[in-house]
Amino acid sequence: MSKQIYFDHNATTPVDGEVFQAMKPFLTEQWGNPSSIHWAGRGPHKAIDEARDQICEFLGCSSVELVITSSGSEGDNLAIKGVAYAKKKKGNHIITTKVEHPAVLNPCKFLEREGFKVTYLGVDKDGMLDLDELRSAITPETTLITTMFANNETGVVFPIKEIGAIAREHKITFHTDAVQSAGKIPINVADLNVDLLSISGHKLYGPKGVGALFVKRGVRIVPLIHGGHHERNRRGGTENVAGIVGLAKACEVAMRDMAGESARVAKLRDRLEKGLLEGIPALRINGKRDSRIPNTANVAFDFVEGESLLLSMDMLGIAAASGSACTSGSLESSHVLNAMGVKAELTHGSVRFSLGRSNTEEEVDYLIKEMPSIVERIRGMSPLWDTKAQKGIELDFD
Amino acid sequence: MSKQIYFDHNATTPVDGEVFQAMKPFLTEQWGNPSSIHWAGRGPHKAIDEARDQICEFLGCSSVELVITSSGSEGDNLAIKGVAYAKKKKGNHIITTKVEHPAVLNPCKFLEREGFKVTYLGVDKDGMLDLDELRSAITPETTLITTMFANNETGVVFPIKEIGAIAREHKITFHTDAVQSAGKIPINVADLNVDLLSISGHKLYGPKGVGALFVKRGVRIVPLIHGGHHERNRRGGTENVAGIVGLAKACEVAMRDMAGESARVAKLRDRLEKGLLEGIPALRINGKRDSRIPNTANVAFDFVEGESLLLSMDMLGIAAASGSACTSGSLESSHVLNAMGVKAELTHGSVRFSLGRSNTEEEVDYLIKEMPSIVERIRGMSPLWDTKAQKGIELDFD
Amino acid sequence: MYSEKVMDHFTNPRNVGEMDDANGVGTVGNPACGDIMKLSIKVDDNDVIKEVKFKTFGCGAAIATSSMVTELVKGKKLSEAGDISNNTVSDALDGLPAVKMHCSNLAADALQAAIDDYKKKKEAK
Amino acid sequence: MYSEKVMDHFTNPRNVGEMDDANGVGTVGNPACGDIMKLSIKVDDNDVIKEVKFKTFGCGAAIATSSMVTELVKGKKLSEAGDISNNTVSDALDGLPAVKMHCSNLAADALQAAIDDYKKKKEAK
Ligand SMILES: Cc1ncc(COP(=O)(O)O)c(C=O)c1O
Ligand SMILES: Cc1ncc(COP(=O)(O)O)c(C=O)c1O
Repeated sequence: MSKQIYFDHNATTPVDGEVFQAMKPFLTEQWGNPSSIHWAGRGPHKAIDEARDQICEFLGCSSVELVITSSGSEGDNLAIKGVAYAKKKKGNHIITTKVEHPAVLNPCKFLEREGFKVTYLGVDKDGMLDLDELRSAITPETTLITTMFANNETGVVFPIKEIGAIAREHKITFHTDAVQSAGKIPINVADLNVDLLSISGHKLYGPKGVGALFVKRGVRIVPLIHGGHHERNRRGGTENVAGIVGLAKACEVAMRDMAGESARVAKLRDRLEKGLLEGIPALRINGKRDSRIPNTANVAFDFVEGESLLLSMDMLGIAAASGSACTSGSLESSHVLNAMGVKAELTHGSVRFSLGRSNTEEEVDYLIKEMPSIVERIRGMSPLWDTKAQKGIELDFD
Repeated sequence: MSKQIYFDHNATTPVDGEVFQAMKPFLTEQWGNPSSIHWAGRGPHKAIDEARDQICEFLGCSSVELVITSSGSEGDNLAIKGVAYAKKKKGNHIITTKVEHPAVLNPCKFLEREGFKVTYLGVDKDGMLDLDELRSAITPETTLITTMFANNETGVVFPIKEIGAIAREHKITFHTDAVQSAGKIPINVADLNVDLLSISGHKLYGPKGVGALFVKRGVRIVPLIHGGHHERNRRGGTENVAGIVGLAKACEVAMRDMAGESARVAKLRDRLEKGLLEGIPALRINGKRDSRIPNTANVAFDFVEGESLLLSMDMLGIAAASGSACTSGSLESSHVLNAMGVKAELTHGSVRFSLGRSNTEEEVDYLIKEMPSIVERIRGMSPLWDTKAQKGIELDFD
Repeated sequence: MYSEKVMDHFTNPRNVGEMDDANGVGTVGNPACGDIMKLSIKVDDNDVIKEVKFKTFGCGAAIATSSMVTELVKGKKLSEAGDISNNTVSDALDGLPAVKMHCSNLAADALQAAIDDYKKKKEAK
Repeated sequence: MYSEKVMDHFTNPRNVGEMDDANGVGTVGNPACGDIMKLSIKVDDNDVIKEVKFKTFGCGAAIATSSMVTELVKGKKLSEAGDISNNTVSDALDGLPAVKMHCSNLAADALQAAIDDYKKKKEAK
């Protein structure tokens, strides 16, 4: 395969060259345990102290408020179960949304099995939350609200600051899954009224296997991984030094480059959407267009199935995703698009293009040029598409 | 500092050069998400499939029985809480020992707060378990036995196969923390009567931030990290590809080199113990000498405090540990030595020498040469030591 | 993920389309699952399947199995064609990924539905 | 972990030992905590501490604080010496790690105990 065009940055990002260089010493000479008081521990110890400070600067918090995790999923689980258990005596009700990542939905479902009550708020056809609905879901038993910052499938950004204000007004702890916003739009916990916020290294050009959870001073969480005194007793286990250093470098690069890069990527994304809409009939954009992270376009190619599209694109070296990468192994249609009321046969034809640092205008133009014939070929095989009339067919079958 | 002699392999090990080389591609060009169906995902997907097979070969299990974790601590937590919750309806009693790592003890304490009952079995003065005591601790409510394979502080090896047989006889699930035995003595789950077994990458010349948990076919566990479909629904989160590949390579190297290396290291360890015992008065070896992993020597330097010793050794470039590295930031004396009935003022003077691949006879001889004067200097400052009589002083104070 | 044969049939699907003169049509699947197959057959007076066409909305596996079943069935007697199962199809494609075995492997079902349709129509005459 | 001053006092501790003619001795600490300090002072008739020695079982911080307190106190009047607190000692060492502040910083307490012992003996005379 000659061309390799990557439009799947929400699934994972390339490891930044600077990040790898920063990690390398800690996978070679500087392999010591940072808890060791002898020479082997000192370099790694200093390195993770500095790395923590860097990550805190990125988030806008102080270093006692940081818990290093192994992934976005772990951070979400630690936040949600951690707060639910810590506040069990105060109440047993949690509010979240139907469009969260499985790393939020599934801990919530687990807690339901353990006797907690969970409200899953719906979204409108643009994927947006209704704050009045949120307000009326609150009960005296509510101890935690967890809503994502930016949606991984559609890119839709929730009004975190406003949700946080509502939570604070009712003295409810507020967690947000910021895995998809970190590095794409500014996140500063001090401005956001959030109590907990999770990020993941590999979504912002850092390594896989590391993430971070901000836990506001005074917010108590029950650990997920009980063990040694690491992370101020909030997560046991020898620190993943190289991973932490890599995450810190990724945060540093993001802070340095984000403003310009986000504007550049937003322009490419808009060009991509415009080009596809102009070149292909029966096509829609999923998600509220004026409240999205800058890199994500969720495009509904009506009357075709997404995997067929992805396979055909892959043959040209174009990488994208249908639904979220995590669930692409499954056959369920997207719970996010379902919650937005997208018809089942159309959710399957929705493709997520998520752009990033490596992408160029040429790549976008190549996509715009190639997509129409790919879609035409697949639609041509579909019993749901009338090629002559260029529209859908209502089908009758058992 | 010129010399760097590392006698602290139980805290962490150097990353093997082959391991780093194996990981490198997955931190550079091969950064894709293994769940992606496009080109970027295929290399990483194949790599972790092969890596899993390698890790399974090391453990003697099949690939459906493997759950990748982020550390030994996570594996212990997943095993213990996972089984406790999965079998909650059958019973609420867990049996463990007083000498486990905090990554086992603290999940047990958490479960006690959640209403479970835990029996902590004691050990004798050699650190050994009494199997009759274990038998009589079993009740109809017992759902889980978790005892470590090799102790991180003393190296004492428990009779895992026998414990497993007892567990099996009573239809109790059996987990063992094999973090300190993996790579040092053969572990084959098929021979061991174990249902779950946890290991950690960085203790066997692999990277930090990755571990593995064997879960025997048919044993149900409730996940710790709920999320996507990863690890057969037993652990959500994008796979740490480089970490998994690194762990696999570490397993491969260990399998290849273990037999010869363990014999070599055991000889060095015995030389070290003999040399110290001959050169320094009032010195004892903690732990059953004929049932230990080959690399560990826990030496009680009576009437001195361990950190002073470590600092003095560090000035000569000799790295070792007092207590476990994880708790060396704390001032509590070793719970392991306490459980063995070692007097409090003596536990503080116990130093763990844990040997490994890099160590040579010259290094051991250097230690044997230097230790007597270090100990003499520290004892000379101690109000508990009579320098002239070369024995301890009973002290009277408030 | 997919075998070479699957990719071949996905890339160059055989017998795509519909027939104006089909005498048996079967449509199976479920839009919520993301797989719909429509199989049209033309059976001659000797109960031989002379022509077969498919249209499929679905993933790579769905398209490949559809294409494969048309190849397997062409020129076969109805009685032989009736023996073709979903397993026959996936075997002919050198296997399918485990997650695809149940949902996206409906081609033999579509064939069965088309044969049933043909028989029903014939009886009705 | 430790400041240079701590390491200096640990490596080259001042005034280690005991005195046959001490007229005040204080021993504080707890073997379970791993820190025991024994401080001996010789006070002259003008209430000036003429000599001071320590023996300490403990970590680097414990030894360094013991050593430092002997330096701080030597030649001081008892009244001045009584003002020396554990904080005075750790400040003089450019600080101690947080975990060491409480447990291993007993030197001023040992001094206080030695002064009390001296006073008690004097009264008893
Ligand atoms: C026996 C034992 N179990 C568990 C652990 C925890 O391993 P990790 O640091 O990889 O979480 C350790 C290491 O500190 C150990 O020695
Ligand atoms: C919104 C969101 N939350 C959580 C996660 C989980 O992150 P990780 O794969 O690092 O566990 C992802 C990524 O898949 C995500 O997009």
